[in-house]
Order: sequence, then C-alpha cells, then structure tokens
Amino acid sequence: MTNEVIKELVSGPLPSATFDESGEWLTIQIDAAQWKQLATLLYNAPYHFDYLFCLTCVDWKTHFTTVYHLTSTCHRQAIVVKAKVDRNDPQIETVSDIWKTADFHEREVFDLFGVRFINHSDLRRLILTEDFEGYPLRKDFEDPVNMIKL
Amino acid sequence: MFIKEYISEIAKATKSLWTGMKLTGHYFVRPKTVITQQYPDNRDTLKMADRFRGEVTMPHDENNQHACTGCTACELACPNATIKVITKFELTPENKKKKALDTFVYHLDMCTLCGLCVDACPSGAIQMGQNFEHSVYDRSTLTKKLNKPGSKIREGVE
Amino acid sequence: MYSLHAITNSVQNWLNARLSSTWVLIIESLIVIVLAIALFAALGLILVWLERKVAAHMQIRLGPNRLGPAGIFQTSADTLKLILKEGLTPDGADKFLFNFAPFVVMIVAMLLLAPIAFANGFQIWNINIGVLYISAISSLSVIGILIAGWASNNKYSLLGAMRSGAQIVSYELSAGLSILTIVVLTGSLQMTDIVQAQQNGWWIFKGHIPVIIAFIIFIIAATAETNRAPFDLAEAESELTAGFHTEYSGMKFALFFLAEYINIFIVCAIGATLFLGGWMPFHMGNWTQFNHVMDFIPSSIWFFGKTFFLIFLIMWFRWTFPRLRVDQLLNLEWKYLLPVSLFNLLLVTLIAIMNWHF
Amino acid sequence: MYTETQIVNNSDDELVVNVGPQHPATHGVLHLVITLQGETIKKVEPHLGYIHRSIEKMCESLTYRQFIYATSRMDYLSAHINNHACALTVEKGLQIEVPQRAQYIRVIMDELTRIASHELWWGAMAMDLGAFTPFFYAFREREMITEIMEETCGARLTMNYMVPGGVMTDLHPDFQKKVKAFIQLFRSKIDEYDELVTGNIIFQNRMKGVGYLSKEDAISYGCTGAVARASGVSCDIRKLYPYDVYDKVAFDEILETEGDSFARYMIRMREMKESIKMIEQLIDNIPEGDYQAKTKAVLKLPKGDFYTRVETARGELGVYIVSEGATTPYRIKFRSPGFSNLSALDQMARGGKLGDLMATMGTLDLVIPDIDR
Amino acid sequence: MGAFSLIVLTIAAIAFSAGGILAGKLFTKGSRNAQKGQPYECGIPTQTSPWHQFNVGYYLFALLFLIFDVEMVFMYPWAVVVKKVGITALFEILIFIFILFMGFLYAHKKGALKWM
Repeated sequence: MTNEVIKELVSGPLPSATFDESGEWLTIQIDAAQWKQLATLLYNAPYHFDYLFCLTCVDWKTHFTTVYHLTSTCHRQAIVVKAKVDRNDPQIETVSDIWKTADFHEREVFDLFGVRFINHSDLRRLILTEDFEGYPLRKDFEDPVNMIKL
Repeated sequence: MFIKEYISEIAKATKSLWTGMKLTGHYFVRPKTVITQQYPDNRDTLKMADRFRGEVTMPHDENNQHACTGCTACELACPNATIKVITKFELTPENKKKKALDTFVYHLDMCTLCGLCVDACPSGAIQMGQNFEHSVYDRSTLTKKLNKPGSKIREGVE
Repeated sequence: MYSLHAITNSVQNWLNARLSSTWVLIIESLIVIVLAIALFAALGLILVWLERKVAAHMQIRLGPNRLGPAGIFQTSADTLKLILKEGLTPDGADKFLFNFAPFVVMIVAMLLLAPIAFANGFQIWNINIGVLYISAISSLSVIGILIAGWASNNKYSLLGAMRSGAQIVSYELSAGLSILTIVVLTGSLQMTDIVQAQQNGWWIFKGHIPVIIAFIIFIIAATAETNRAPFDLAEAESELTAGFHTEYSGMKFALFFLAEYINIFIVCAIGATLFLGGWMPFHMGNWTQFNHVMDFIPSSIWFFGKTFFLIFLIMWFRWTFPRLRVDQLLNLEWKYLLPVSLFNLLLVTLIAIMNWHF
Repeated sequence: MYTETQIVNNSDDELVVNVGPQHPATHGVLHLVITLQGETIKKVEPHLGYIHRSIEKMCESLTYRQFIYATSRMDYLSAHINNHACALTVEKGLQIEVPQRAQYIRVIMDELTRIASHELWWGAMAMDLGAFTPFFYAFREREMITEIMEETCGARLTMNYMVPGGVMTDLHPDFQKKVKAFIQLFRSKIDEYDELVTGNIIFQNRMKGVGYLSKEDAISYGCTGAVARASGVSCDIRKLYPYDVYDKVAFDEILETEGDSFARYMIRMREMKESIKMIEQLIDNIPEGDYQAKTKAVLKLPKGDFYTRVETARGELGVYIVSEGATTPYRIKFRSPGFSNLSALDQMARGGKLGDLMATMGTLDLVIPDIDR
Repeated sequence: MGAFSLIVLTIAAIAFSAGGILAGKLFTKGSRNAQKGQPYECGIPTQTSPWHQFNVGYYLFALLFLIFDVEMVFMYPWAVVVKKVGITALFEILIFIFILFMGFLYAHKKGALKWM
C-alpha cells in the first residue's frame, strides 16, 4: 500500500485535504471539522489504521494543530494527520470511540492545551487539579511561581 | 480420574512450594552470600568508579592554579543554570586587558550531575568529582565557589 | 538435676509453710502475672528480632546489626520508639471499641498460655480438657480483629477484618480436625496426658504417614490462623496498606503486633506439644545410653527448642511464598484441607483402633 | 482535590476505595479510585499528575544537547533508552551518521538497561504479591549492571550517556570483561528466579487468567511492550523498525497469546534471556573507531517534524519534535508507553478481585514519572 | 492453679496492655487537628463511610463454618473414647462423617463455595 492509494482514498470524500510527503510519513492536513469523517474512513477496511500510537497538539500561536500518528498493525503503514483547530474556540470531535487509547490522550491534551473534544465521554482534567487555571503547554502560558526564565 | 488428579495436584503444589523453600533455605544457611555493604563502616575502603559523577570540581595544581579561562561555555551548556561564571578583566604583562575568571559559582542543589559542562569545557578546567555525600543541614551551603581564593589561571591555557 | 518443677514445688512449699492459703494464692497469682508479662515481653522482643534476622539471611542481607551484638537490642529500641509514639484515635472511629480491641486480642493471647506445659510439671492450669479449651479460646481472637477493623471507620480496616474473619473461622476447622487425630491416638484431651503418651516416641514418628499429614495441615492452618504470610490477607500491605490495624499507632499498634507474635508462639507450642512431644526429650527405642544423654537436657529446653523450630518453619514460609488471593485462600481450606483432614482422621482412627502405631 | 466528581452515583452496596497516592502497591504516586462490590472490582479510575514536571514544556527551552538529560528522569529505569530515542531523533533531523562503534555501544547499553529494568520489575511485582525475598535476589544481579554502568557512564540510574552523534565517552577498559562475567552469572541466577517465583503454585494461581486483555483491546488501547505482546500483538520496535544495529542482531520477538498476567510475566522473563543473547552477539564484535560523530557545537534542526520510536523496557517510546529551525525544539512530545498501558488497566481489572488488581498492576510495570512526565 | 488462673491471666493481660498504653500516654504530647483525625486512605480525604451495607460474600462461609464447627464439637468426646470403644466407633464416625460430607458436597454443588 503506497501513499498514493491513501491520497486517492482521502481526497475523494475530502477534497480540501492537503498532503505533505516531505517527512518520514505521509502527512494529511485537514480542518478540525473533517477529522471525524477522516478517522472513520481510515479506521475502516481495507486500510485499517487500527493503531493510534501518538496523539498530541501543537500551539502555533495563531492556531492549534492536533497531530495524530496512525499505523496499521497488519500493513505497518504509518501516516500522520494534522487537524487545524481554532485557537479561540478550540474544539474537535473525539475519536476515543474509535481508538480507546485516545481517551487518555485527549484528556491530556484537554488538560494541557485546553482543546475540547466534542462527545468525549469523560472530559476532565487528568493531570492538573480541577481548579487549576490556564493551560500550561500553550505558548502564552505564564506561571510566575514555578517558571524560571533563563 | 478425579481422585488421582486431585492427589497429583496436591503433590505438584507441594513440590513447587518445596523448591522455593529449598532456595531460601539455601541462602539462609550460607551467611557468606550476604551482599549488603556496611556503608558508613566501609567508608575508608569504598572506591567509587573513576567516572562517577558526584559533583563538579575544579582541580587546582600545587601552585594554586586552575585552567579556567572564564569562557562561560559550561554556563551555556548547563540545562539548569547551575553554574554562574563571574569574570573580570586582568592586565596581561603586555598591558592588555584579558578576560579572566573571578568567581566560579556552582549551585550543587540545582545540579543534575549530567556532565554536560565537563563535556563542553574547552580547557579541561572542570571535572566530575567522586564525592557523593552531599547531605548538609543548610541548603545555602550547597552553593559553592569552585576556584580557590587567590588562585590564578595556569600559564599557557588559552 | 534441677528442673522448673522442683523450683515451683519448693516455692509453693515455702509459701505454704509461712502464710495462710489465701495469701499463698495471692502471691502465686502475682508471680504468675509477673511471669506471664515477662514471658510476653521477652517473646515479643526475641521473636521480632528473630524474624528480622531470619528474613535478612534468606534475603542475603544481614538484618539488624547495629544495636548490641547482632542487633539484639534493636527490638527494644523499636518498642521504646512505639511507646514514644502518639496513640491516635481517629475522629470518626467508634472510640470505645477502637480502644477496646487491643485488650481483647491481648487477653485472648494471654488466656491461651494457661494449659501449655512449658516444662515437666510447669503449667499454669492442668485443665483436663486442655485441647478443647485451646480450640475454644483461640477462636475468640478473631473477635478482637473484627472489632478493630470495624471500629476504625476505615475501608482498608473493614475489608481486612472481614477477610480475617472468614479466614480464621475457616482454618479453625482443619486445625481442629488435625488436633483431633492426636486426641484419637491419645484418648485424652489433657495436655499432660498427651505429652506423657509420647514418652516412647513422638506422635509424628509413631503415627505413620497420617499423622505427618495431620501435622502439615496443622502447620498450614496455624499459619493461617495467626494471619501470617502467605495467609496475611487481613494485613495484605500491597492491597490494604495495613489491613485491620491501619488506624492503630503507638502502643495500641504494638499490642496487635505483639499479639500476632505471641499467637505464633502459642500455636507453635501447641503443635510442638501435640506432634513433637512437648517437653518430652527425644528417645530412640532401646538406646538407653542415648536416651540418658537426651534426658539430661532440661525439659524446658526441649519444649522451647521444638517450639522455636516450628516458629522458624512458619517464618520460612513467610519469606518464601507470595500471598494467596482471598478466594484461593478459602478454596484451599474448603476444597483441599478440609476433605483431606476428614479422610485423614478416619485413617488415624483406624490406626488407633487397630493399634498399628508404635 | 477530586471530591465533587466522585461521591455521587454510588449505589448502596458499592465501596469507593482510594489506592494511592500513598500506597505500597502503586510504586510511586499513582492514584487509583476503585469502586468495589465486596471484593470485586467494578471500576478503576486512575488520577495522574502527582509527579508531573512538565518535561515537555521544559524541553522547549533547552537546546538539542541539553534536553536529553531531562528524559532520563521520565522512565528512570530505562534512562539509556530514553536518551537513545532523543539522540536518534536529533540525528534524524540533522542526518548525522553515527559511527559503528557508538551504535554497538548504544545497543549493548540498551539491552543491559532492559535487563536491569526487568529485574527491578520482577522484584517489585513479587513484592506486590506479598513475596519479599525475590526483590533482594533481583537487586543482587541488578547491582552488577549498575556497577558496569557506573564505570562507563558515570551514573547508576540517570546516565545521560547518549548524545547526538554517538555516546559521551568511550567504554571503560573493563567493560567487556565485566559484562561477560555478568552474563555468565545471570544465566545461573535466572533459574533461581524460576524456582522461587515462576514455578510456585501460589504465584501461578495468582497470575493465570488474571487481568485478561484481548488482542483487539490491546491494539485499541495502544498498548505496547510486554503488555501488548502478551496479547499476541507483534509490536517490538526493535524488530519492526530496527534502529542502530538491531538489524544485525539475531533475536526473536517474544510473543504470547494468553493475554493474562502470567503471559505478561513470561514475556518479560523471556525477554531478559533474549537480551542476554543479543549482548553476547555484540559484546565481542564492537568495532574500533570513533565513539562520537563530529557535530557542530550548536545544533539546529531543520524546520519540520521528526518522530522516532524506540522500544524501552516498558514498550514503545515515541519522541516527536516539531522544529522551527531554532536551537531549541518548538514543541516536543514524548509518547510514553506507560501512559497507554495504564489506560487499559480499567479494562483488565474489572470483574477481578482486589488482589487481582495488584497482580495486574504489577505486570503492567508502571513507572509513574514515565506516565506523568 | 485451676480455673482461678483465668482471672489471673486476664488481669495480667489487662495490666500489660493498659500499662503499655498508659506509658505511651505519659511520654507523648498529643496534638490534634482535622487532618490527623481523618481515617487513612492513602492521603485522600475519604468519601463514603465504610459503615454501610455492602456485599462481602463471606457470610456463606460463616454459615458453613457454623455447621462444621458444631459437628466438630461432637467429635471431641468421641475422640477421647475411640480407643476404648474399638471398631464400633470407627463405623459410627464413618456414618457421621459421611452425612457431614454429603452436606458438604451438597453445599459445593449448590455453589456455596464459589466466590460470587
């Protein structure tokens, strides 16, 4: 299975998706709204990206991108999906119903970036306390007590 | 058959338990196999590995000279801002101003003993010491001045 | 040759000659109280030290070695530390029961001393139903644990107490049945009779394999009844932190801790009496010379030697095996030990009736 | 702290028990909220963050040479492998060719770390099950490894030995001799482990059929390492995506299919033997040459993102660096194996007894700083 | 010393325990605060009281124990005289244990020994 096949598969239902092959793996860039559709597409046969091995988020100061690293345990093909999320109202559909591992990872991202995952069954702070204010991994986060500027 | 299975099960279980007991019993009757060290008692004979990273030291030779040029490479290499190099300007015999070390401040309480400073030092002025007994009653004593009072840079170190 | 029996007799005669019978009784009671407390304190100190040493040597380390030679004063120092600790009662606890529980446990442990024959003729109460008495009293200790677990108002304690209840109650059956095998062979419930019956050989040697099986079952049940690993589910520190005594601190904790060790001593003493001949020296058939040498060793040494051997065995278990799960624990009793010991009892009965034992 | 969310929705016969953060079985500050019905577990809910140091945020302000030291503190039992992963990522970005000698050294160190980590796991897991003695036996052999490490790397736990381009210093002259002596001793001692624990009937009963995780669930939960391999998921990064000289070593990926605690246990026990085999193949063939490639004093990764996966003692560690071309990473993410493995704990423990939870947790081999980062 | 020893030993136990606890009280200066009085639950404030009805599943074992323990008490007098009575005693106990064992098997079959 080559990148071309995946491209073809994705660009059919999602014509606005862009592809980037400069990195190690094929990267698909989409908007947050399209993510759930793409995720379902990728998970289902015959490509069966059944293994979400990394889920994270990057703060680009103007917007967030949530980054999903997917692979298939039978085809061993890895791809990266980057979904662009609005920074002022960060929300994206959850995929914890497709990949259970996303449950914890999404909670972590919610905790540290403040991205809300729609329809997540149990979206609470995972690492920080419930009454913590701010999202530490955002670039504009300031903690005058614990952060030392070098 | 049920009874036979039942009995063989018990026999197997007993045997497996006995194997374990034999092993612990084996060590029980052999006090020579004890591996623990009597730490404060063996302090004199305790030899740490040469490369053991216990603390950052600055070796001085018999003339009270060190090799630090005050280039602050270690300060830049340190991930935790453990090292603060304070420099001053000294006059060389040719009456030129030359940067030299004034104080080498080392915060042992912030040091993670990663050894990056030693790796970065171009003149080999600092080394990792083998001392590991760092406990003190007052944290402020962990801020150390590594260059000895009145020490000078060794001749020929650039 | 001196013996404890002679000493007690002379003391009694000396007292009788000088005082009225009431005063003799009071003074004797005082002596018993002092001796019992001294025994408790000494056993606590020695057994804890011994346990730590045994554990250490099995775990290829030295164990306590700083305080006194081979660290024998370590436990004294620990006791001192526990005395100096504050005995806390949690706010939510049932205050009366919480403070009452250590007393129950201690009283039970103390009462069990009564019928034990420490040496030839050295016994607090030569009760004619000694074995039954022990069965009856020892089952009371679970009440102390249940009270402690319940009164603490702590979930770990409660779960620990519940487990302990099920466990002690279950294992009492097979302990009782293996004790019964000896009763069947001896035909008496009195401790002294049982010891006397082993004059020409200990039951474990004369009773063929069934008695050995009974002995093994007794040791297993004794380990379980004293809440020792691998049956320490009531405390199971990796599951329930400290089980039923989670909330206890200071001397109240020390009493539970002590009671555990005293109970070990007592069950091992009973085991030694029933199966290993109590204070009876080791005799070999017709080797008169050898038997004389054995007789020369004081009976109290024999008794304590055998008891400590069994204690060592139980410690050996503890430092070798992982803990059982709670349902496996009950399975072991109800599916293996109980049927086996019932069957074993029948075998022993047959042996006893046919006089097949030596 | 978590009060509001938990109290409610307890039916009458349920008991909510906190296990951790101060609990003997959690080996650190993990906090599990357990709903019990009698002794049967209805739900396990992990609460994290007691040891969160935000290493990812810290690394954003550290240069590519500096940030590696911080990763030794994540999964401190496989510090070498964490450092290795970071070094590999930087090398991938800079396209540095690492000298053969360094590659050999790295792999040997990784495998020694894996053995040391598994030894500690073995002892700690036995302790969870109430057997104390194995811990000391495991430490006896582990001590030999830490001493070897101390001689060569200068530290016993947080080594910081792998740097971009190779390793920090050359091997100690005694290294090969000592490793061989260790291998010889370890082969005899691993039989003792089997005698004491593996064959023990109580232990087997505690482990078999406990904490079952199906293959589908293992994949879905993103489990890696021994946890996934015990369920039959082939996921050994060393085999699938070999890095450094792993493609030159003959070794098997250990797989079991039962998916229970005992399978996870056996995987790790067999992995130790496999690691020994790998070290034996490499130790005599370390090529002469440089131990570090020539690199610039200041490293700058090109713009882009780089992802590296390595196999730590606990599973797959992913290092994801987003670079903007500066001397420090723009964003760095560590995909830690323990985090995903922990998320499957609820699935595994449900319906078991309280004692089963400890057996399951023991075989998950959780290192809390790795989960919290 | 006779049955009087029970009282004596009880007094000894109480003296020992009370002495220890009082000695502890004597040497310690207690301080109290809200945290100190809380039950220990790994450092987390406890949420539900343990004093409410919950299913432990031990009660069946308690019932079984009751049956067996009572039976065992019957066996003690039998055990004492078994040698004197001879072979009849064996048959008697055979019947006794048989009935007991049938009950046990019944309980086993009914699943009473299975942990719920």
